[in-house]
Amino acid sequence: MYKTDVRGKLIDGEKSLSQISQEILAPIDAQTPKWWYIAMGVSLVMFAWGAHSIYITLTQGVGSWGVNNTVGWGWAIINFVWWIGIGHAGTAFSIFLLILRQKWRTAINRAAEAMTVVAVFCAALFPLMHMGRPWLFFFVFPYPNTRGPLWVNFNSPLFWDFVAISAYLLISASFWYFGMVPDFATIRDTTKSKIKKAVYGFFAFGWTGSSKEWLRYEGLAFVLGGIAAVLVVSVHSIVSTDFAVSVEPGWHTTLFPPYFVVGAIFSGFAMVLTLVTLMKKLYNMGDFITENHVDAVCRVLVFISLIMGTAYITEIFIAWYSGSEYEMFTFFKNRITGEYAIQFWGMFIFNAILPQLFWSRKIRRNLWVVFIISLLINLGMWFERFNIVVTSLSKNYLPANWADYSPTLVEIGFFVGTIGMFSAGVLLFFRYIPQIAISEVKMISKYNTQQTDHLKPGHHHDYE
Amino acid sequence: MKTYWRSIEELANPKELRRDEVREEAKQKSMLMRGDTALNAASRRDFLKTFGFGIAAASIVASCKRPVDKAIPYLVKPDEINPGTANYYASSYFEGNEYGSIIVKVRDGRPIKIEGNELSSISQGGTSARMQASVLNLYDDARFKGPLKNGQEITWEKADEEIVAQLAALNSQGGKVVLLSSTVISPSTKEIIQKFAEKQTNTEWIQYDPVSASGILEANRMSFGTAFIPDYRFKQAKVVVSFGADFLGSWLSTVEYTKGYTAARQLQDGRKEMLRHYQFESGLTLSGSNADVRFPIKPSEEGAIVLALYNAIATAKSGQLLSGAPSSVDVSDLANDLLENEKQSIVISGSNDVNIQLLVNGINQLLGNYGQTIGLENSLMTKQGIDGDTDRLLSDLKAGNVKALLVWNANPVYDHPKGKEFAEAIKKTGLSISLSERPDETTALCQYVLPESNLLESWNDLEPKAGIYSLSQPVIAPIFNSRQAQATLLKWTGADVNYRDYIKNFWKETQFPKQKNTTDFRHFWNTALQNGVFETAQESKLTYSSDGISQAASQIKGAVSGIEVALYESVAIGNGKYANNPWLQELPDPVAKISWDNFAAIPVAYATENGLKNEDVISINGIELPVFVQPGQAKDTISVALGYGREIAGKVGDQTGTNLYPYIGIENGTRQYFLTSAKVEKVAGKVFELAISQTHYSMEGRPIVRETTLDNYIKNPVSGNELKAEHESKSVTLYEAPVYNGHHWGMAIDLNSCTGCGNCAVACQAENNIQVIGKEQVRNRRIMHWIRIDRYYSENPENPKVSFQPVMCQHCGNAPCENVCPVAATPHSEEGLNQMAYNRCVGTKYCINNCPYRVRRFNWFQYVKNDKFDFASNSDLGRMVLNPDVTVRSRGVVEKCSMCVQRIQEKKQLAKLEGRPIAEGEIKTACSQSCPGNAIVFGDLENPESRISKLFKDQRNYHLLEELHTLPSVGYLTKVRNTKA
Amino acid sequence: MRKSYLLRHFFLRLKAFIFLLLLSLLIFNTIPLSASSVEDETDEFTEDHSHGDIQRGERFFKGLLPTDRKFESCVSCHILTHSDTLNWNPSAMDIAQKFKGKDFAEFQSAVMQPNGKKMEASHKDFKIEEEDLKKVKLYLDDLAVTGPPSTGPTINQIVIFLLLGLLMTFALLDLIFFHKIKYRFVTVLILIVALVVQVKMVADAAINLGRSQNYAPDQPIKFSHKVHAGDNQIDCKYCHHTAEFGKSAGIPAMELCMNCHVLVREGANSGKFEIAKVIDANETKKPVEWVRLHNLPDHVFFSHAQHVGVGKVDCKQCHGAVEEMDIMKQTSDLSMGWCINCHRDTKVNFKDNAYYDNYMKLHDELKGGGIDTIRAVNIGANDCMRCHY
Amino acid sequence: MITNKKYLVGVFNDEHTLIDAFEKALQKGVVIEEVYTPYPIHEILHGMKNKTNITTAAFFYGLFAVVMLIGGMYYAAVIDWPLLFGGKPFNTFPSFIVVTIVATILTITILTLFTFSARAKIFPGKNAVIIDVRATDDKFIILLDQEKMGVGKPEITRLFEANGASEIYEK
Repeated sequence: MYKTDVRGKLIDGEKSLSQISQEILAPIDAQTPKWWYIAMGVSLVMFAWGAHSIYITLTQGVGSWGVNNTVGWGWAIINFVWWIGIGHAGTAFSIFLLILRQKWRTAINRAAEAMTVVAVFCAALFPLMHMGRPWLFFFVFPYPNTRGPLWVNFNSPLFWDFVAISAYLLISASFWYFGMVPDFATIRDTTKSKIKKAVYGFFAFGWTGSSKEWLRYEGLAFVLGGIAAVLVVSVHSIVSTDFAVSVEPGWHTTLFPPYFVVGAIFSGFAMVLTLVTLMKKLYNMGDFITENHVDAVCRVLVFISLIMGTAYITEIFIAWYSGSEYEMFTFFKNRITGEYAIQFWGMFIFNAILPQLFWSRKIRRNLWVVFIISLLINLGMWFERFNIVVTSLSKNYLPANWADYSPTLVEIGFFVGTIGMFSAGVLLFFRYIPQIAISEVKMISKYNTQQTDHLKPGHHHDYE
Repeated sequence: MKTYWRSIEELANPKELRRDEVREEAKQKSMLMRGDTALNAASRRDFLKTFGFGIAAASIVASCKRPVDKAIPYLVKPDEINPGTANYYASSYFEGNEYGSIIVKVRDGRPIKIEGNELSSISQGGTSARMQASVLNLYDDARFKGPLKNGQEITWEKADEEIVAQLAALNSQGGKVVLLSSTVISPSTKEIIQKFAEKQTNTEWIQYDPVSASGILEANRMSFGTAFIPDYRFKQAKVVVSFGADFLGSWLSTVEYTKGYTAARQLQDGRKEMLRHYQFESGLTLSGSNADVRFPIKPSEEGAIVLALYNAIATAKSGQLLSGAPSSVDVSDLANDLLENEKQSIVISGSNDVNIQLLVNGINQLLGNYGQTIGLENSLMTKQGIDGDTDRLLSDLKAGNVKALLVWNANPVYDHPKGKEFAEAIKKTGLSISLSERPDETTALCQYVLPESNLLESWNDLEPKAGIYSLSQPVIAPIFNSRQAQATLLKWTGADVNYRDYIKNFWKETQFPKQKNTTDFRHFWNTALQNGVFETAQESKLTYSSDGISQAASQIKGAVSGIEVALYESVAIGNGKYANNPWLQELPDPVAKISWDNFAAIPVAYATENGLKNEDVISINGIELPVFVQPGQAKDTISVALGYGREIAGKVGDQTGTNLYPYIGIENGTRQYFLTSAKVEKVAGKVFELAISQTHYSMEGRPIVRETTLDNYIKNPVSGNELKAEHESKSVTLYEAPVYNGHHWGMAIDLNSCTGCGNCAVACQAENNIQVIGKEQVRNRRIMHWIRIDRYYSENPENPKVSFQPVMCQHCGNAPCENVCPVAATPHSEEGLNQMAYNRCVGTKYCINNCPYRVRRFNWFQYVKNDKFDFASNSDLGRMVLNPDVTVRSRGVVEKCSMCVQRIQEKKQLAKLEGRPIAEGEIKTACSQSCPGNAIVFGDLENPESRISKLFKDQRNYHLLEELHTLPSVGYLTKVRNTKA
Repeated sequence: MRKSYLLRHFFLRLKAFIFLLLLSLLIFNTIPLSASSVEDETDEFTEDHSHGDIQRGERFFKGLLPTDRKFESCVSCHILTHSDTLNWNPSAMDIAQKFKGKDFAEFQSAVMQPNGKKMEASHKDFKIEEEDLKKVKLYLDDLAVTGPPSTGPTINQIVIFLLLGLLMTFALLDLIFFHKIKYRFVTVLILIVALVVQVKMVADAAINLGRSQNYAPDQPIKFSHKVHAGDNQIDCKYCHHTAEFGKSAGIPAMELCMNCHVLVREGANSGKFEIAKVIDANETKKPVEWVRLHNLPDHVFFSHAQHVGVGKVDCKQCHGAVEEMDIMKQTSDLSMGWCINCHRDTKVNFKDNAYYDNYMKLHDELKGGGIDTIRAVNIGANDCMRCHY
Repeated sequence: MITNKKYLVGVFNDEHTLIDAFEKALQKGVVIEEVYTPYPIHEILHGMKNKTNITTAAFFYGLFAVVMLIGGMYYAAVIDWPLLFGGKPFNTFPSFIVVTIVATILTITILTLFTFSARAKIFPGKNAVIIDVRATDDKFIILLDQEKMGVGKPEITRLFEANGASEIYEK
């Protein structure tokens, strides 16, 4: 059971259930603020650059990127893994904290899940555009055909990846959506606008809140939660097999699946922290997302950061311990030192050392510092992927093939475009969808008072 | 995928149809260029047509209907031509002073591939990269489309009429006519020229070679009384000493020398002896990188070293010592080695200095090499130009003594050191006629251009070495309105005979009596034509005299201080005649691995001292050149390739690199291919991008090229390859070894025989429709060559050991690339091939990443029919060289070596039709067929009797990156160096 | 109130939209056909005849003149579309092309003095005024230039597809907003059915992309395989003689046709008209431009030698009952699956061909009784690189 | 006060009063038609005695998916068209497991969603039958069918009022 005296209050201010609805729905009912338009404009400009880059990629070919016959994967795959990692936060929040019965997740999980869906969309764009002939992407799908039929290669990690990503996208989207159905019903029933009533009413799928519905809803949540827990582990493990199954030095390691999963959760939590600080400040959700929430996420980050540091050191140790000259070269001459050392140390400092600052309660409570560190962790995680993808490829077995890689404007534009897409998606989420799961917050509002009497009626203002 | 022929009409009757089409295309283009008024008038209707077509196309797309393909049969089908079946014709290649006997593959009327003719004792089935690429010259849009007068089209009849009239007028006045040609080795042509000279009484014929062998010719004239180039028999030599002669890369008859050299160095089938090769040179050449002992020297030091060697040998033979400048190198070991191998050594020099060549002759005479390893009978004829002749011609031209100048196959304006003076002089000459196939700097100044046909469109007979004859026959009718120069000269002499009949007659009179096999001339002629070669025994009565040798020694100058610039012919571009050939431009230099430019190769130490790095720009005597830091470059020297910086060559060759010909010095009447006391400065802040396709030099201590020395090899044949046993003992697998039912194709590459010349890369390019991608993309490390030659340096960067290793798809039994393809585009075949189904590929590039050898290539762009890649495959004409048996890959798919599966399929089918097993050596891949070093052997590993199975059992055999347990079907035989212990 | 207004408005818009849609399709479909007539407006026939003459000729040809005739109108035999191979008579277009450059006298003699049995039978008792015939000639000359009349646009798949899309949109809107239809399952059913039909249409279209089973284009000559291979029993490989050793089966050279047609100048079906084209081609040295039927994609390498020469596959197995085809058509769909599945079934004559001596392991298995037959697939016939390289 | 209205509606302000009233009503033998709450309350779900087998269904969906997926992959890779990849055997079972896990999850999700949709009648386009709009906001509603309440209306009204119902009305 949740112990308020340990973790602090989950909702600040003494709020009635109705107030909870009103305050959470305030951004939807209110006028769109000016900054929203500005932010949306900036996002769309970024997105337009990305769209232009995609246009160039589609019309001219992947040759417009900086990748070459030695470094076949570049920014696109780095960004793919990075976005997928960020996407992990939603699922991890909802599922792990659900399983661990962490009540504080309720204020954050909606945002985290929304982030997941948008991030996975961004992520999925990369492997698609990265294909030489993206219009034939459906070849990856094992459908009956008139070629014999010719099936696909079930051994290929990319095929696993394809299945995993599509499953992930579908499952996280439905998980997110079904979580919102009762909230949509709340909007339908509280709003005064007819259009909103009709639109949100449609999306509420006829929800009334009857016990029959809640019963099955709980059942569904149980099933989805249970299987999504597997997904949290499986998706990034599978993404890691893209590397781990290959023969490249620096890729071919059994550490990758757990390392990737933890790394994904790490970057996801960092991105959640970024978003949550924004929500807190921009939308005055401070009462629902209290300092205690931020604190809890920071504590988790400290823990994961230690795992990350361990993973980095393990990798290096194993490279030495294996005695393989190719592995040793990759780690000692091409990562720790060498022309990509900046990326390596960027990764190491931002991911393994910087988060250790969160041991200090003072820092955990300073929203600005938390915000900046959360951004730096995401940068560090990007460096990690760069480190894995590029260093291994650029200098592998035969030195005659060694080649450098640097991105072109098209690749950079594509990445910026997905950031624009992500922020536009998040902005739409802020504007049109309840940022916090209303029914869940209402449910935990009873834990908000001293736990000794938490089953007694809480006192609240009368409904006017 | 791309269409490679547009319809079966080409298939059925390509010659005529294509020729007409191409003529039409050319006509349209020239009309467009001149802004023809008729064309303008027609523009409205054209607009309507285009408009109508646009809508029709839209409607086709909308209704998803396929365009209708036509199938047009022959009217009368020639017996020998069956659609879809290739015909092979023997012919000969002689371009840019390089000779090779070739077989031309003609598919549906189009020559598409050149292979080596195994019947020739000269090229012995080998080719050079330039011979392989020459087929593309045929389909070069830059070629002249018809005769021109002052740049205007003219008919042949009119041109002939005008010229004959002018010549007749000159003849009556006794005006001097000069025929300036490159070396002519055609006996019948020589006779025609003689006949022409008989008619045109005051005619002088001058042969001119841009990079001449004047020094050797003059020296031999002094030593033997005749100007000739002797027959170097590398196969019989035990020791070879080369002073700056890149006999494997560019010196005289490279294919022949490579054949002999590698034969004398190969250690297969238990052979335990091997030629030892010493090389003195400034820049690191192909020969130098294959040498066992290499001395980096300045070009000016060479004479003194040769003299020292002469004296060292003369001392031992108690001969007369010569006095001269002192040597900077101790040659006593070398002299001892030579003395131990008397009559079994060859000493050569690439210098054009008559004095040095005289001393070299003296050394060879002292060692008794003449008549043994250096033959005097079958002298090499491919370079006849004497430098003094052209200088005399220039002064004659300037003085106005020459009334008419006929330029045939020569481009002095570009490649003569006094090119500019030539240009001025030609402009002033009363009658200037060019008989050139393609536009160049000289044709641009001639009044008449009477285009010659390509060698694949021409008849010819050749005598590359005395007594060794070969024939050329046309394999396609002239694509453009061209005529052979011989036919033109015949016409002007008034002879009413076509050149084919002339040759036939000539052979009936001269060659037919030389043989006793047949009494039927028709039979003789047909056999000669079918074989391509006709060889007769020669005798020589030449004797050596040491005249002039002591004077030569006294004229040898010592080394000069200051930086010297060595000028050399590059392996790919040669003297620059075919600078417009994109295959050659894209072929990386075997040593520097740079394509598309010439550059200043500077020593490593010099670079560190002066803060220079690759792609910086330096100015040498005012010429700005990009820098390339070349390990092995001799101290105080810089090497720059000739043959670049063409101004009028075509869209590919124009302005590629810098022309260094004008900087060639003339000394003692011969051109010296180096500059002394050069002024070198760094051009600050300037960067010139170079298309370097291999940027890392070192093997990083990895067992990639495994090597040993001969001594160690004799003691222990496994020497250098000890790792293999270790790797095999450690190879543990969960899976059963792959099982092959019928065939298992494999390839063995003898690293001892591979000289790194790059012939295989171009042969593969021609066979497999590999696209040219241009400088920028090569620089982006996206070169498409399916077979690349990795070059590694080891030991001292000032004079490194060099290793070459051809790497293509290894067709691994446990291929890492196959596992990771999601769409099953690259599974393993039942015959052990790693297959690549282009049409299934979606382009994830995962296979590229997971190939430890990085032999997979990606089509980053649409390289065919794309104006951004305006090389060979952007015009219908250029695309005619494509092999119809190989898919032209579209954008976004991965491609790689297929072990020429189309050839395997063809021969298998033939064997099945004939109901017999495949014969040993019947299937040859493009790279193995024409390898001048016989380094590549292809065959069936399932057949225990096959050559390749034996080579795989050789103790030198190893696989690249064995430790990864990829089980390659390609094996390498360790490299053995013959360094003295 | 508002709801029904919206609905009505929507329907009004819908009607207008569908109308515009159909109109645009109509225009789109007619343009390409008229374009061909724009393109070739040459100026060679402007002098001594009027547009009215041509019209009169056309009406005569089509039998629209109210004159007494004892014979059929021209068009009843010589149809107007470019060619129709089921009708053995030359089409109007064919005739027009043939007599385009020739003068009237030649035309007249051809029509009035029939040459050959077939023509005699049909042109018997022709009594046509010279004036009329002249106008017919004018009309035909005009036809040769302007091309055959355009056929009306056909309602194609796209319209059905778009209509289904509209239906679905409406059903969805009704489901969300209007609730006009009482029984919800009707809307849902409409949605599902429309979706399924659309998916099926897309899938079929996708599979058929690049396929052309039953492709039977008009050929420049009404060549009948039935007459040659069926009635006259000519062996396939007489004409397609490279089939056994070449990659392609080969289309006979015109010279080969003349082996027989130097004598056979008149056929039972088409009389002299079609055979004359072969003879003409030989005389004018312009080979006939046949329309190619079997078009494999460029990345597929098929060899007749392997199948006919080595495998002894009967031509009919792939090309169907050619001897019954007046109009040649593509019988098999030539899909990859078609090849693959045949390879799976086809037995290999393993023992009699010495080439297969290489396959020691399989021979041992055969002897040992481990397997009883070798099929093409067992010796790698389904490897990618057998056909794709 | 006899009306022809079908339902009796009790409105409560919070979870605790609702549970009290609900449990007491059940003890009295009142037949409760339905309870509408803004969030799930376990006492109510338990007390309504409805049962859901959605979890069991999900299990069988999973079982079905596993069998179909492994069977399908085995058929495609081993029986229908075995292709050689990198020297591996045709039956690369460990590879199949990876795909099976993920695709099973996907199958379960989709089928369970449909089951939920069908059983709970929550689907796009459904018109909500709303008893009291506040039920999704802050009120807790007990709905009784006047004809089948089992206990008299006055008694129930009293019971509800006594246990903190803020409002009782008929509908």
